[in-house]
Amino acid sequence: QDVQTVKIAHAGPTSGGIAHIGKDTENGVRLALDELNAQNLTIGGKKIKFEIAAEDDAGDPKQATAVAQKLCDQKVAGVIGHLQSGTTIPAAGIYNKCGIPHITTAATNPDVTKPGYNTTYRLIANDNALGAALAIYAADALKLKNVAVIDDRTAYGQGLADVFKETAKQKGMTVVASEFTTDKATDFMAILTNIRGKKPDAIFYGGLDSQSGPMLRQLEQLGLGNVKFFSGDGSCTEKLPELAGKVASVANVTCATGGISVEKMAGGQDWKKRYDAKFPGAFQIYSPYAYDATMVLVDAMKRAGSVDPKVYVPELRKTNYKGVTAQIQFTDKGELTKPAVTLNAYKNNARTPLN
Amino acid sequence: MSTENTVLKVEGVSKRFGGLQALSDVGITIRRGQVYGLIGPNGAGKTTFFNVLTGLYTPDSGTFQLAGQPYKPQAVHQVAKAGIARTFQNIRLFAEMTALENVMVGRHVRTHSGLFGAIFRTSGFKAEEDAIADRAQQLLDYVGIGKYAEYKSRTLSYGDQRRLEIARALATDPQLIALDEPAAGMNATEKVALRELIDRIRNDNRTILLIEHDVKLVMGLCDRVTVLDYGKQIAEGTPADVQKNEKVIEAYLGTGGH
Amino acid sequence: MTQKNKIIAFVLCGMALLVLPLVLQQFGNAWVRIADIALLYVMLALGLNIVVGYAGLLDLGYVAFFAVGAYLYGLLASPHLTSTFPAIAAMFPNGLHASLWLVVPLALGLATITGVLLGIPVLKLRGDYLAIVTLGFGEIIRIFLNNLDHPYNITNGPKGINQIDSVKLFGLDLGRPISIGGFELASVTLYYYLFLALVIFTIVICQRLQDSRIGRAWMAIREDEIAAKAMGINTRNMKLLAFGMGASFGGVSGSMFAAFQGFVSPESFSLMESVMIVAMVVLGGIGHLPGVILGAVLLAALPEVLRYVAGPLQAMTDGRLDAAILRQLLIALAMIIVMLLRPRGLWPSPEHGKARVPSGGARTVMPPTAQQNPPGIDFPADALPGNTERRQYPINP
Amino acid sequence: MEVLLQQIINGLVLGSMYALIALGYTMVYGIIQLINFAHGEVLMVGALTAWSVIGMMQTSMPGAPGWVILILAMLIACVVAAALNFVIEKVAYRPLRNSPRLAPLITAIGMSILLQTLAMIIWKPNYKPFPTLLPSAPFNLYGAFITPTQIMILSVTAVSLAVLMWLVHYTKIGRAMRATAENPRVAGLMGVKPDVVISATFIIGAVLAAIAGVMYASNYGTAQHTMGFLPGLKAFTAAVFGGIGNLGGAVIGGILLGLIEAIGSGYIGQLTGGLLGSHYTDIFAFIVLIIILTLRPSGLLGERVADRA
Amino acid sequence: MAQTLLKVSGLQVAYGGIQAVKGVDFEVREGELVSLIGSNGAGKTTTMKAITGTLPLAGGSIEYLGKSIKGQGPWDLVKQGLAMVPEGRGVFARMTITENLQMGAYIRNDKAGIAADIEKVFTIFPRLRERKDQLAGTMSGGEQQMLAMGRALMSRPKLLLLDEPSMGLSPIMVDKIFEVVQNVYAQGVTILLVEQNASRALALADRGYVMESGLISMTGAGKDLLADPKVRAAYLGE
Ligand SMILES: Nc1ncnc2c1ncn2[C@@H]1O[C@H](COP(=O)(O)OP(=O)(O)OP(=O)(O)O)[C@@H](O)[C@H]1O
Ligand SMILES: Nc1ncnc2c1ncn2[C@@H]1O[C@H](COP(=O)(O)OP(=O)(O)OP(=O)(O)O)[C@@H](O)[C@H]1O
Ligand SMILES: CC(C)C[C@H](N)C(=O)O
Ligand SMILES: [Mg+2]
Ligand SMILES: [Mg+2]
Repeated sequence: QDVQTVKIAHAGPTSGGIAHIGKDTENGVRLALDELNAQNLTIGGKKIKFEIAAEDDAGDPKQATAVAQKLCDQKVAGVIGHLQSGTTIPAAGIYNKCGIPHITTAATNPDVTKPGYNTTYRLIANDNALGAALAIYAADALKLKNVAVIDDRTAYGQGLADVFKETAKQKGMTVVASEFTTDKATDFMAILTNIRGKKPDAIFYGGLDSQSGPMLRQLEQLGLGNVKFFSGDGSCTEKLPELAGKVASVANVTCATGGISVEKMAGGQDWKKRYDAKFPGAFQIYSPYAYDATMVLVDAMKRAGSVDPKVYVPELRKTNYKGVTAQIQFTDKGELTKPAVTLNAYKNNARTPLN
Repeated sequence: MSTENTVLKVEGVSKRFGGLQALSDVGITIRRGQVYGLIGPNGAGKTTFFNVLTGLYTPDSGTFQLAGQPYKPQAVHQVAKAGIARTFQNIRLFAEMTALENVMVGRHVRTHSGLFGAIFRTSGFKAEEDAIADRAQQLLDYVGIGKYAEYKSRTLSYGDQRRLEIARALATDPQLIALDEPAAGMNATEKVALRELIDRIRNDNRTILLIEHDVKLVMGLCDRVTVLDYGKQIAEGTPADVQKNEKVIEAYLGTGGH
Repeated sequence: MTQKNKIIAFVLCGMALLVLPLVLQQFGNAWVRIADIALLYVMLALGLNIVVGYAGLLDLGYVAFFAVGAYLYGLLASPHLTSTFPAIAAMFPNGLHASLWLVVPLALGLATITGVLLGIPVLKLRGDYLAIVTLGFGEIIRIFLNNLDHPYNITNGPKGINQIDSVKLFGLDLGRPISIGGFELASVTLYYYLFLALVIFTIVICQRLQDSRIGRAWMAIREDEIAAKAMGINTRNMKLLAFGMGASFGGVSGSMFAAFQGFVSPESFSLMESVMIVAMVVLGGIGHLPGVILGAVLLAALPEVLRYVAGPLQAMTDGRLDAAILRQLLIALAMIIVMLLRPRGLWPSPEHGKARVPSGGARTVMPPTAQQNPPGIDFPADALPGNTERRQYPINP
Repeated sequence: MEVLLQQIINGLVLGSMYALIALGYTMVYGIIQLINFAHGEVLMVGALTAWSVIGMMQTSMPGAPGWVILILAMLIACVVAAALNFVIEKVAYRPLRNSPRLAPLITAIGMSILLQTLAMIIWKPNYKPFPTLLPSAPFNLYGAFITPTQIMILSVTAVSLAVLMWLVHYTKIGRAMRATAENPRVAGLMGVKPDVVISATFIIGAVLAAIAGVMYASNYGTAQHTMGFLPGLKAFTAAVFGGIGNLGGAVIGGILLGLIEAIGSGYIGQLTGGLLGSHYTDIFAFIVLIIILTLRPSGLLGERVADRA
Repeated sequence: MAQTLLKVSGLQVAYGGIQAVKGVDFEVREGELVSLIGSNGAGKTTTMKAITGTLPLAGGSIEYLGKSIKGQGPWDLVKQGLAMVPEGRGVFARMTITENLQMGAYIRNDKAGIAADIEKVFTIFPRLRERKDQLAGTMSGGEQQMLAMGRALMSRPKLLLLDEPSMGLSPIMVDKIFEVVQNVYAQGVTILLVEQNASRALALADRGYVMESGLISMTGAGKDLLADPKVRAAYLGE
């Protein structure tokens, strides 16, 4: 029996400012492939050995398309990526042309699935779900009235913030201030000072933990230690308290992640242990999704009995897979059917799911 | 000589740098075909006068007439267009361009082809380009450095750089050509050659304004001379008269006997 | 080289360029795509070369013109405007699908105007003051693109504009592969030929400008602005012209980029892009067309080519360095080493003067390239004979 | 009112750090006319070195007072940054002293990428929380808050500037620097060794950058391999703003830029009736820059170069 | 015979492979004034630069105070009493006149002595005193030349190299400069003078050398050279 080598790609920024998040998802894919290889799978009568093709898109749309083209040429069996909406959208078109499926585990902009390609899938809730859930919680459960919104002017942060704003307004809250920063900024004093002047009950931030961490700390410096803080998955990491210097206001944070949190899942704790054993200190946010995405691809291959995208893509659409992150099923646009959203808080500087 | 023959008439020029009155109420009149000398001690304001005349410095006061037409020495490039060309005390050539190209740049004000001509290589453009190159080469030959046409100007020797500056200035078809210390750094023999060149330019019916410290050269070449000291005109007249002027001897010539 | 040899070399070169994508295609479309992008950068570098190389104005915001062209095409050939503005949708019930023949001239015009507008406030500035203002200008454009989704959604903000039409030329959709007699020409290959044509067009224009009254005026300004003025050159207009011409190529290149990618977002127009374009010009050989082209091809293609090389190299480090890091290291080292070895660029302009042959004994020859100086001693580039006192920026701490 | 006061404090603190970085930029520029693109990366290396040192000290000598750790870390960061900048100059800029002006600019860009990549290898790409070593409780100043760290930043800047001004204007080495800046060859004839002076300039610049880096990281609480780029860019802007090559100008430029950013992001909204917001802060800053340079083409304090024709 | 201060033998200097100086021999003895004349581009400045260690030698050797200067930069040589007024003045344009003079005394540490020497320079060139706080860059060509001379004197040199000190000066200033040269010489400073004003330079000189396209073509006592018909034809315009 001969062994067939199958390449599964990871594409994301492994250099530049958010290289750490890109590395994290890459690790997720690596973990999955290692485990799969240990299982000695047979697909379509052949023994399969998986290999990773890891590509860096540097978060740059231009490079992302080059990567996509390269992966098409290489005839990889599937792609996990890309990481950001800005890179995923242009790359999706290229994958679609050459018929290779890709699953993004992080790009949360609703537009990603808008063209309705049968090769594009998303393994997490999109911004619409996350933003809305947070706003509803703020209004209904916490009965907050005035909220200030900050976003980082990325496709992700802005999309999330817009949805939050919209839902908040529908829920009768008042957006007292809209402020903006960038995904490279570290100084938020000026905008926070503005916000302080508006005396909000809560602040919503659309962006990553690399910003929300220092932001929490600076809130404290400005005497805003008692304002509630909301944010999306990009900030909802285990690193957040550390990045915030473990200031008291970490306790004010409520943040949403897609899916159920790793800890709450049946295999979650165990999965995290396996990850940490292999990649100590590297865990950020999306690796469980990348892990699941890999599994979902392989699951489809198994069901189709083929590693040829043309053959297994139809099966991908029919996925019903119990992953670490959720029970995964896709809509005909490639979105999750039941994008679960978990709200989290931080207790003693550890992320804990609410309710 | 009639007033129509006046090429340059400048009156009442003053220029101040902070606390220093570099020029006060200077006026000169130059007639066509003259070599007019501007001399004076170091720091007297000669170069400053050139700079004002050619628009590089804005004067505090003064009226300017070139060939009977008033002109405002404000936009430097318009002064060149109006017909004054100059050389610089510290040579300012286009170092990375060839000698020929340097002179061709000098033709800029007298030529017109634009973007369209350049891109589509119209026949007019080509004709003009040829004319520019021909004229430039002629001028190089004229000042005696024709054989260096293709050399980058920075590779020329000092004396040849001075000549190239003169050729470049001539290329603008000036009414008046102003030379700032063209003989500086030349030995006596080289100065003789320079003197021949300036003479030739004059004989080709051009007007020259000359700053120079070499008294022999000035006295031998100039028709009239103005002497500046501390920004003031202390004497004006023929070289012979000026040379005898007590004030000039004291401030400029020295008693060393020249 | 004789005239005849030159022509032969030229023809061979042309043939090679025409066949290139067909060969590359065999190794994968990714290679052709790399070539396409490289061609776009060649256009950009050639445009910037007019400003930096000819006129000597250091422009660190050049990518702005690229952005202007890209967004213009993006807006006029995508559903974005029709889906956000009902009025526009009403006017164009079939959606906006502006043709290439409209967009390219528009991009050219708009970029030129932008270039001139940028030129106006910076005319008086010299050297690196100019650099920082142009840098600021580039950022201003990017920030506007990133934020003009509010109050009216013009640029769609950080999300960028998607679903941009591919180029359609004489009824041919470059976005789709065509097959001629069973031989398939991939979409990227079709674009290659379009870009190649544009690049050749650009080269011709640059070459012709360079050898004209205008080109000489630019270079005179670069060498000595005061002397240039004294020669009657209207330096203001000439600088504006340089900005405008440079920008126009940027604009056209940008519109092609939008069509090619099908997606534009502000991230593609960051400051680092501008910096890299400057690097292309300088690394190749500033002011010298073949050099600039080489620089652009090299810096545009190198990172992508390294993708293929980095893997094996990585294996040699036992996988300790990952491919992305290795790639960046190599790019950085390449920039440093090339400059150290060839400070005037990889393919600098030849000294157009023939070497000075000592004549008449008394004259000595100046070296063709940078003067050699003793170790450790610095001669400012302008410390030339007869040109002693000209440093542009004396310190004044 | 307290908002304005707070914004002024924010602006001053940010501006002080820009000023420190800009000083290094401007000195290097003044002496070899190089836009040192890698200057921001020196800052980053300084900050990350300090981060490592702090981490090590906190585990090896628990209970040591914060300020002791901070000072030690800062010292080590300065040494590392100085050594680094010294080497960079020697390797990447010195061989190009007689080359066309833009050649070292390209090696500087290469250096910047190289340093970022190396830092990513050494320190991993993730963001690091930078510990607050000074007491974090802010003081209340008429309703505005200022932390001990911020007070430290303001005072360190003031002291650094004073020392530097004195050094450049009233010491022999300062005069040598100015002379070398103008004409290294002639300075050599006076007995000045230009290489030494240039190295000294890079070292001083690096020390200032490292100080700024450590303060930047401890004030905003985070550090990462890309952290140097933006402040570096802003500081370069500030240096030009003030008149490049001019020390006082760099400081004024830096502080003004900080203030413009803080007050700009605070008030653009109000100024434009809510049309524009804090996302236009940079535009605002650049437009102020363009206006000022249009009025004063050599920056605020830059004297018009006496260009004698 | 006085001790040899400077000995140049077989000196060759090249700019990027092209020789500007092609094997020059000459010497300057302690207490002498030696003039070096030659037409534009003959290689005089190049020779001077080689002596101060600013240009590398392509061949030959230079000995100063009996030691080879090989491997020494100008900064080392100044300390040993070698000073030069460079061609084209080379004043520090953005420094004041006083600061320029202080730069001249860079290698010295005696504050009082420096101040006294500055006064001396001011006495020689009163124009400099008038402008002592003006930036040197805004001074006229001639004023800058005076400053450059004064600055070189500030290091109290043993051997002073002057590269065309009279270039661009008014007649009265030329007199002045030559007077100063003579004074300095009289005070025992050894001088190597490069000049285009050959008649005056040779008149002052103990000995002279004539340089032609990178080679020494003639040498002799100043007076003899001045009388030589070839010199008169080539350099004195006769
Ligand atoms: N831009 C300026 N700023 C301040 N002072 C200046 C400026 N330009 C010239 N000066 C001063 O004006 C005076 C006249 O200078 P100018 O250069 O005109 O003299 P000059 O007659 O040409 O002297 P030289 O024969 O030495 O060249 C000098 O004292 C000089 O210092
Ligand atoms: N930096 C340089 N690079 C290349 N060639 C040079 C350089 N400096 C001088 N030369 C050449 O070397 C030769 C000798 O020049 P040098 O300056 O020594 O002459 P000089 O005798 O001092 O002439 P002058 O009387 O004009 O000052 C000249 O041909 C000159 O063009
Ligand atoms: C890495 C993530 C923050 C990416 C983000 N969710 C996006 O859509 O761009
Ligand atoms: Mg003068
Ligand atoms: Mg000389």
